[in-house]
Formats: sequence, C-alpha cells, structure tokens
Amino acid sequence: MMSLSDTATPRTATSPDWDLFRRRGKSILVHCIVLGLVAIMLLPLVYMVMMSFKTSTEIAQDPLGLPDSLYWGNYMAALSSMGYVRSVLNSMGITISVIVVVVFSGAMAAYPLARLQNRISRVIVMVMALGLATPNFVTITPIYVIFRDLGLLDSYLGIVLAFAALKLPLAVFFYTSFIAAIPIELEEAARLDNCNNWQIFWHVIRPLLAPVTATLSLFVMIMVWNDFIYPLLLLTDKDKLTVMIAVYKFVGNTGIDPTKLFPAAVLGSLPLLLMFAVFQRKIMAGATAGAVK
Amino acid sequence: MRARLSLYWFTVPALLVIGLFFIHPILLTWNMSLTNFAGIGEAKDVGWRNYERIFTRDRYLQEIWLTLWYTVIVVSALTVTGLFFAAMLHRLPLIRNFSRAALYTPAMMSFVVVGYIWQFLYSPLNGGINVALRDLGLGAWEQNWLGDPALALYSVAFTQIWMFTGFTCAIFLAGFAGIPEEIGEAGRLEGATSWQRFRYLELPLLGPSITVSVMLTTIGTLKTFELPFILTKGGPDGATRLLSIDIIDNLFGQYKFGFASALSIVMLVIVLVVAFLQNKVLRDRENA
Amino acid sequence: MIRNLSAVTLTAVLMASTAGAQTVLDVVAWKGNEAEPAGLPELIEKFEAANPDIEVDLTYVARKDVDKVIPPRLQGGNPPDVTMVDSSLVDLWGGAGFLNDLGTGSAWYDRMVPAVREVMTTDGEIRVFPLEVIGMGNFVNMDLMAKAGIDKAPVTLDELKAACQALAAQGIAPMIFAGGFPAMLFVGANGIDPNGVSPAEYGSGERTFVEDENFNAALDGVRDLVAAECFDPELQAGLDPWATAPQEFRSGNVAILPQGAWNIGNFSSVEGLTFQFAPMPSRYTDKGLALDLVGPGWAIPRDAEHAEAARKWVDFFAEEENLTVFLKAEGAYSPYTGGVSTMPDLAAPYTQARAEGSLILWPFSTLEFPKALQSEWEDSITGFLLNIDKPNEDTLQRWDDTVEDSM
Amino acid sequence: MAELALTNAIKRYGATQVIHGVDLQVDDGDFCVFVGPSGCGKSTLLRMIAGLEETSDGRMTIGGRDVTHADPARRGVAMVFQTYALYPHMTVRENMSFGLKIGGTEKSEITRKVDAAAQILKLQDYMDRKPKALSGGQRQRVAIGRAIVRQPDVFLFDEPLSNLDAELRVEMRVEIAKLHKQLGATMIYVTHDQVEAMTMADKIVVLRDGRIEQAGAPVTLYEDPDNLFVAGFIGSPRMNFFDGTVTRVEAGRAHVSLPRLGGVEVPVAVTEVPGEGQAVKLGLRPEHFEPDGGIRAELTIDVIENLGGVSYAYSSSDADDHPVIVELRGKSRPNEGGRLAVGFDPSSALLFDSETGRRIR
Repeated sequence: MMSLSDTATPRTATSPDWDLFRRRGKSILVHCIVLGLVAIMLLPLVYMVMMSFKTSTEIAQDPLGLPDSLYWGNYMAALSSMGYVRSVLNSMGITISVIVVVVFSGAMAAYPLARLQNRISRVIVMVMALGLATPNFVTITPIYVIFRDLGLLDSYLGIVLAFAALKLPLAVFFYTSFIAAIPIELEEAARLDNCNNWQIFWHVIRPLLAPVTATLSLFVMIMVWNDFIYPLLLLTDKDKLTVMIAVYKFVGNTGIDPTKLFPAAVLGSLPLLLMFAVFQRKIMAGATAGAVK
Repeated sequence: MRARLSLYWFTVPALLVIGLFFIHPILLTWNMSLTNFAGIGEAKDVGWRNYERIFTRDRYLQEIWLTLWYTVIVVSALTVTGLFFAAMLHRLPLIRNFSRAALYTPAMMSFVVVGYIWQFLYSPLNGGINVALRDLGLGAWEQNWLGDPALALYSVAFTQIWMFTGFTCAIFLAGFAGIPEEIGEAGRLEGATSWQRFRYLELPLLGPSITVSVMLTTIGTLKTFELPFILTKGGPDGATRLLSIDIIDNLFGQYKFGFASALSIVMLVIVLVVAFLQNKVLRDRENA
Repeated sequence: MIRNLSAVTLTAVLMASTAGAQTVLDVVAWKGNEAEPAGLPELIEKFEAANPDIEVDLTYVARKDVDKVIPPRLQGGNPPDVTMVDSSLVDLWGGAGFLNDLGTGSAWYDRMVPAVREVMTTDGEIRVFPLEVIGMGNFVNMDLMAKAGIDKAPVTLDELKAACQALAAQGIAPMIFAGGFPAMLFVGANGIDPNGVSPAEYGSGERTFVEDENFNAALDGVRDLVAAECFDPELQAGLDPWATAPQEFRSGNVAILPQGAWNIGNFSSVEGLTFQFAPMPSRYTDKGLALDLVGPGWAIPRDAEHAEAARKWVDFFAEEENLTVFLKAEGAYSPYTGGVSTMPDLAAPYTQARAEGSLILWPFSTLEFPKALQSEWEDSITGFLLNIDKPNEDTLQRWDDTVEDSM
Repeated sequence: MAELALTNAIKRYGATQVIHGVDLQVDDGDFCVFVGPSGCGKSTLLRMIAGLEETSDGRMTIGGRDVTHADPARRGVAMVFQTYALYPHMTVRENMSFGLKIGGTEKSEITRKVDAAAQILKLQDYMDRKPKALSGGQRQRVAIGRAIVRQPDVFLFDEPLSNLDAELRVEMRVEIAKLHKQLGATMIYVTHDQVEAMTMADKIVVLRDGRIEQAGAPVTLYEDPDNLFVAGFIGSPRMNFFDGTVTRVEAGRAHVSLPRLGGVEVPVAVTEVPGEGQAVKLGLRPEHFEPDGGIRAELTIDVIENLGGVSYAYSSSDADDHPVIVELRGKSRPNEGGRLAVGFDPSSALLFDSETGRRIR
C-alpha cells in the first residue's frame, strides 16, 4: 500500500436518476440559452428584412411589428431597376477571379517566406505588413493614375488586380504560417523523388493548403462583394458594374428611404449569403485549420 | 543553397501586384503629405507643415487617443464575446455549425447597410431599441443612443462589436478545434468545472488564435471609418470623431488632400507601431 | 477546383468588350438614380431621339462619392464628357483649370437670375450650366396640424410657437430640429438679414459671428422654440437628418420637418401623407423666409473626349421645355428668368414668399461661407442643442475660429 | 479502492448501437485488461466508465456507488490517455498538481502528494520541465503520476504504451505491473496487444463488436477459450484451426477427420454430443505439436522462423487462410520446402462449431 493514501477525498453518492436528470436538464438549458443569444444577435438583420417588407406607414405605426402582409412592392421596385442578374454575375466573376489571383500569388509568395529565414524574407514580410496596415482610401488617386498609364481602366483585369493587391498581404501572412507548419520531411521526400521547386510547390504544398484557402476566400469574397469605390472608380461601362453599386443607387444624396434601401440591400447580399451557406462547411473546416499553426 | 534562393522567384507575382497597386500608391501618399494638394490640380510643396499642424493641435492628439480608446473597447469586447460564443459552441457540437454561420452573417453585410440598419435601431424617437424597451416595460432604460455624447462612442462601438463577433468566434472555434480533445477530458476527470477548464486549460492553449484575432481586429478597427461615418459623422459635437473620420472629412469635405495624406501617414505609423507591439507582447506570452 | 476557377477568370477577363461605333456620351451625375430620378431617364430618351448619332451613358455616382471618383479621372486626363457639379466643385475643379468655360456669350447666360449669375461667374468665365435652384424650408404635415386645429403652415415665429404648443397639447411631436441640418436652416434664416449684411462679410472674416447681434438673436430664437415645446433639444442629436429624421416625417410621426424641397417627390409617393412646403419663419419678415440653394449644374471637363456632343447635351437642357421636365421632377425653381412654374401646389406657401422677394441664397451653396464652416455648424449647433443654456459665444466663437482657419 | 460493476451497459450514437449490454464485474484490486481488435468498443467502454461518454442504458457502480450518470470528476476514477494528454503549457509539477488544485486541496498537501508520486515514478529531476522537453517514457510517467496523486478508486489506462518503442514498452509494462502491486488499486487497462494483456492482467475481457466474448483469468482464456474468436485472439503465434468433420461419436469422444492433415481422425473428449457429419474446427496451439504425440501427420514446410530457443515452422496451402504454425524446440530442424512429421496429443485439441464458432466442450 502506498504511503500517500491516508487522506483520500471522500466521494459522496447521489441517486443516478437525479444525476441523469441534472445533466440532461443542464444540457437543454445551456443549448436554449446559447441559441437564444444567437437569435438576439440576428435580430437586427430580422429587423432589416421586416422593414424591407413594410410600407412607410407601417414602419411608423408599429416599428417592431411584423408586416401586415408581405408587401412585395418594395422588392419589385428594387428588382426592376437593379439590373440584378447581370450585376450579380459581374460581382461573382470579379470575386472569383480575385480569389484565384490572391490564392495563387499569395500561396506562391508564402512558400519561400515560410521556408527561408533571412534578410530577404524579413524585408518582404515588412512590405506585406505595410500593405496590411494601410488605410486604403488614401491611395485612390494614385491608383487611378497608375491604371490609366497601364491602360487597365474599365477592364475586369484591372479591377481584379486592384482588389487582389488589397488582400494579398493577408493571404501571404496566412499561407506563411500555414506552410511553416507543414513538416519539412514531406518536401525532402519529394526532392528525393526528383521534384524541382515548382513541382514540390504544386504537387506537395498546394494540395495541403485547401483549408486555409477556403478561409481566405471568405475574407476576399466579403470584401470584394461589398466594396463599391473601386468599381465606381475603375469601371465605367455600366454592363460591368457590380451588384453593390446597384444597391447604393438607393442611397440618395439627401436621405435614404428604408422601404427602398433595405429591399435592395437584401437582394444585394443574398447571393453572397447563399454562396456562404453552400460552402459553409468547407470554409469553416478551413477556418479550423487556418488559425491553428 | 542556390536552389533554395531561387525559391524567391515565387514571390514575384505577389510583389508585382502589391508593389504596383499598393506600395507605390503609399509612396505617392507620402509625397502628397508634404504638399498642399487639393485632390486635383497642382500641388505646392509645404515641407513638414502638415505634420507640424497635426502635432501642435490638441484636436488631432485627442482624435488619436479617441481612436485608440475606441480600438481598445472594440477589440477587448470582440475578444470576450468571441471567446464566450466559441467556448459555448465548442461544448455544444449539436448547434455549433449553425450558430457559427448565423453569428458570421452580420460580418458579411456591407458597412453601409449595417450602418443604416443601426441608424434606425438607435433612433431616439421610434427606433427599434427604444420601442422594444418601451414594449418590455423598460421605458426608463430608453436612451438617446447616438445623440448623447457620453454614449455615442459606445453605441457605435457596440455596432462594430455586433458585426464582428462572429468573425472572432470563428477564429477562436478554430483554435478550440486545435486543442487535443484529451486535454479537456483529462481536465474533466480531474474535476475541473467547465469554467476552470476554460480558464486553466483552453485559454492558455488558445494563444495563437488570440494573437491572430487580436491582431486582425486591432488593425481593422484602427482603420475603420464606415460605421462612425454613417452613424454619427463624428458627432454629436465631435464625440465620435475618430482619426479616420477626420481624414475622410479633410479629403472629401474640405479637399485638403495633402493634409489628409499626412494624417493617413500618421495613422499608418500608429497602426504599424500598435501591430508591432501587440505582436511582440502576444508572441512572448505565447512562448512563455 | 482551382483549375475550374482559372477558366472562369479567363472568361471574365475576356468579357471586357469594346465600345460601339457611335459617339457614347459619358455623363456622370448624382441624380437619375432610383432615389432621385430627376426626369433624367425621360430626357435622355428625348435627347437620343434628337441626336441619333449620340448614345448617352449616364453613370450615377452619389454626391459624396463624386469627391472620390471624379478627381482622379480629371487628374488622369480621362474625365467624363459631362459631369454634374455644385458650386464647391466648380470652385475646386474650375479653379484648378479642369473645367471648360461655357462662354458668357450664351443666350442662357443672359437669362440667368442675376443673383445666381453673379455667384456662378468667376474670373469672367462661366464653367457650369446651372440646372436648378432648390428651396429649403419647412415640410408641414397638414393632417397633424388639423388635429391641433390649425389649417395653415406657420410662416412667422409666433405662428410656429403657437403651432408647437397646440401640437404638443395634442400629444403630437411638433418638430424635428436635428443639429446636422434642420437646425442650421432655422439659424441661417434668423441670422442672415435679407436686407442687411451680406453673408460674404461673415465668410470672409470681415465681420465676426460672436459680436453679431443677428446671430446671437438666432440662437436665442432656438431657445424660444424649446420653450414653446417645439422639440426636446437633446433628443435631436440622436437623429440623422438624412435617414431617420425624414422617416419620422414620412411616417406621420412629426408635424414639421425643416428640409430641402428635393424631398417633395419622395414624400408625395407616401400614401395618405398630406403636407405643404413652407418658407422658414424668420424674425426679419412676416411672410417666412425662402432659403434658396443654388443647386447643381452641368460642367464639361477640359479633357472631355466628346466635347462637341457634350455641348449639345448642355444646349438641350437650355431649352425651356426640357429643363422644365427636370425641374418638375425635382420640385425646384428655374435659375433662369421667365419660364413656366414648375412647382406643385403644395409648395405654394414657399413659392409665394419667394415671389414677394422674401428670399436669400443659402450662403453655403454660393461659397459665401467657407466649406469648412458647414461641418463646424453641424457640430457646434448639435453641441448647442445638447447644452442649450451655455452662452452664445461658446458656439459663435467656434465659427469665427473656423473662418479664420480656412483663410 | 473499490470494485467496479457494469450491468447491461449500452452505448448508442443516435440509432447506431456500439456497446450491446455489457455485464462485467471487476473485483477490488484487480488488474483488468480490455482487449480486442480495433473498433471492438474497448475504448468506448473505458470512456463510459470514465464518464467521458454518456451511458445510454444500463447501470454502473464503483465501490457500490451508482455512477451511471455521474460527472466524470465525481466517479473517483483517473485516466491515462494514449496520447498522454499532458497540459503542454504546464510544467510536470503543475500537470500533476492541477487536479488537486481544482479540488481545493491544501498547498502543502498537494506538494506532499506530488512529491510522493514523483518519487514512486522517479520523476524528481524533471519536475520543472514542460512536457515538450521530456522523452516519451518520461511523459508516460508524468501521465501516470497525474493519475496517482488523485488516489482514484479506479485507474483507467487507454492504450498507454502504444506510442512507445518496443524496448520502452516492455520496461513500462513491468513498471505498471509493479505499480499495481504497490498501490493495490483497481486498474482497467485497454490494449489491442494480447501480449500486454496476458502478462499484466488478473482478468482479461475480450471484446468484439461491442460485446464481451469472454472474461476471465489469462490462463483460463488461453487454455479454455469459450469460442473460436477468443481462441484465435489470445496466444501468439495464434492457434491453428483445422476444418474437419465429425465422423462418429462414441464413449464421450467425437472423432473428427481432418483433410488438411491427410485425413487423420482425432478423438476429442466432449460432454455435449455433436451430430455426425457436422462441420467443426479443431484448434491446436503451435506448442502442442510434439513429435511423439498420439496423432501423426506430415506437413510441407515453406518457411522457418528461428528465434533461437524456439523455431516456428510455417506450412501454407492454397486452401488455408492462415499457414499452419508448428513450434519446434529440439535441435533437429527440417529444411524449408521439406516435409515435417508432426504429432500431437488429442487431449490438447479444442473443438469448435464451424458455424457459430462456439466451443464444443
């Protein structure tokens, strides 16, 4: 018998049914509380959707009440003037292209930064940090001049690159920490198999980046989808404009009318939310992998 | 070694894009900050005068403090709310995915839309919040949310916190997922309560997620201008005038591009310094 | 997945199409959108029918985004062919040489209302074709007034105070008075004597606000309104003059809203809302004071690609029948003499005050007050409302400081 | 210290049942080992005992207390995880103190207990290190130490040695056995390695597909398995099984003819009488072959494994899933590819029902 057993804590017995009841009850209660809190967090959005279905008089008389009937007039008015399908397709095309550029050039740039620790890496990382820290509204005029000189105005290519530049620093940071966590043995094995740098990147590193890519894509998606200054500045052809521009047409210079803005806002955000819903599992799996280094 | 250095070719596309469309404009901004540029036409060199003005006037120093204070409020609140929801949802796998997506939804809306939603919620007369309080019999709690100078900054901050709680929650949930399950189980067997497991086991192990989340939210909040711009335009009477609001006002309200550029450079330096210090402190803490 | 994505990118990049053979007239305006159509869709159709070789491409850019989007294009030598401008933009862009002189020899130049002509002409050049003059005053909900036993929109201070008391007695919120804009209208209408000192004297620092009897009296006038229960001053700071305040009026929750006539169209579309647009009660007149804002106009940038077509566009608007379409939709007055009335009946009180010469041009729209003063007014009047008992000089001194700063 | 009893313990995940009504009694101070192939439910069962998995149905008592739905911490159990589950941000001392600290034990008391445990496990020199600065064996010891200081009624081990190399594994095996003697505590130990089970256990519980196949002392399981599965699982090298047919039953013996061994007939003593012509399997452990046994046959040998003291001869044929393994002890070794004359005593043979796998005794 060991010597340290003299003061073992006494363990009290309780009824097993009570144990079960207590655990189940607590679990149900906690689920309810958390779901309740989540619901409260969603209330402002519900408020917006409700307003979008109301008439002005309804908003006045009962700001919190449910709309008497679903008043689709607001939506019809919004839809008819948004050029909806075309602008949504433009937004999607630009968003996806930006994701491709950011993902490729970001992952490629991160590979050497993650593997080589020397002065060059540090300088490049500094440059990226500078990009991350800059408020982007100050660079509007220079950007325009550069675009004009390069003949990139009013082209999808131009706006894609401009957006890509905004999110690339973040992408490089994400990928750098993620690649650093990939065991170097994988690469060494590939080198023994006679792979060159590019082949290692392409066949060994790239396939492992899927999770963090999903997270990053979400960030890019949200930013590109909701930004409207770049499209206004860099695109002039109306057929190229994005959906958020169509939404902001409902923000007047001298006021906004909730029965006009909110239906448009709902329509404008809907495709993004749907894409999110469809990819949510993948994206969240990515978020999981992304932050763990 | 040469084979390794040739890896740097991989950075060329990214550096080209960033250099051309980001770093180059920043340098131009720096040049502009030494002029009296009005956004258009010729700019005249004014040397350091813009910077002199920033650092000799109380107004801008106050704005810097206000910006930092706002950031402290938002970032700490976001960290707490994000941790709270993540810790809860980590323990409730049944509703985890749904809740995470639901919480993330506000962050997917555009700032302008969110700003106007809350404008209507905060309205002192028939705004959603005051009406709800009235309906719940809590009429005494009604507030002039955006009109009371003592309250406005916190109301704006609250909106920002509401918007990004899902964002920090997702980052922390990822961190939780990275903690081996056995750690929590070992803790349970040793009699640690839910709170004790969180406090002594999970929180210390969430270090990297906390670093990522705090850095990203800090940088984002320091630069933010959209919500205060739409909700209060810096008002009432300057109570929410963040540095970024003044930059926008100088740029587009008064067409003082040169001066606004100088303010932007100051802000850039602040962001870099804060980010650097944070990174150092947080990483040290992680490695301790 | 990545491979699919790159295919999409390629398609997206290739989608960039080339322009047609016709002249495409690139017009930028902050009107013509859903919120403020201003008759532009109709006018464009008519213009294109008259000029089959020209296709108008109107881009809506909100006023505050114009500041971000157009200067780079002007600077970059790639401006729109025609752009909407207001007086501060004319001053800034024109002053930097980016706008064409439209020529003081034009027929429409001679027809322009003298006061407007005087304001818009700089260095002997006219760089803008003014489109409209918009009234600013009180929107009055006549149904709510009727409930308080009043059948006429108040145009004097006494009428206003009496109306407030009667409305308040009925439990109706009498007035919106947010510092950001509505309160400014009242302060301006009671501080600027239409027959007295020119606003330019304040704006140039010749005359200080703090020692000015008129502006001191204007702030005292605000206190009188508070005493008459027109509004709770502290509550007003929480209202956004452009979003929640108009919504309160639109919804029939408040009887009086100081705002611009540009809301007429918007408010008229609300079913069951009966309202009038009246001039601002002022201590200088018993007719109410019309506050005319010199509105936007068309300008042709120096580097416009299709300057000739742009000229046609401007001349098109110079024809009275066309301008009338625009003005009617806007609820605005013509900046040119002669011409038919374009205002709806509900604006009769305002039109009448105007016709009787009880009128000032809003000094911010004529640049008689510097631009920086506007945001200082917004801030300081809000501050004044939050602490209504503090001495007037606390508020007025800030204005003088701002004027001094911006010189 | 206490005994553990499970009554009809069931675990369901939604509609899927993974543990099917387990009844089990572990006596106070016993060292009980759960074995079985991966996926058999042994870890799940252990985690149910720990309270980490909810028990869907049935009862569970420790020392007479019903703990079926009790919180893990209140069951009086401590667990050593396969991955050790050491808290990476705490030193060895902090790791071992944590549970006591949470329980509100006095500081001096904690120090005393932790030091005592450290001494038992020879960890004194590492107390201020963090887990990442320890070797695998040391980490294992810390994990055990963490369990010891809490003086649980029941120790639970979840494959604790599977992350160690072979040499360390043997060493730790001995140490855990020693510890068991020293503490005299009830221990439950999960492994898929039947050697560990045989060497350490007082009682082995063989699990398959969420059911107990057989529970008992190692020797019982080895010598007297209840069914084909246990017979095949326990013992290394595994038992040989020969397909056969019962030709006749007389005088308490079933005569079984084995085609694989050239059709020899083996008389096996039985109490229950199988039908004539019934398909059976005859089990024979490799060490039961002896040159001078009563039954003689010949096998073609294709591989010989020489382990020094003993050798194993393997004889494959196309009809078999597994080669027949024969243990050789003498100096005379057959050539690979050659023929080997074997014999065995029919009393060492076990008889199983081919269809149900049940032992025919």
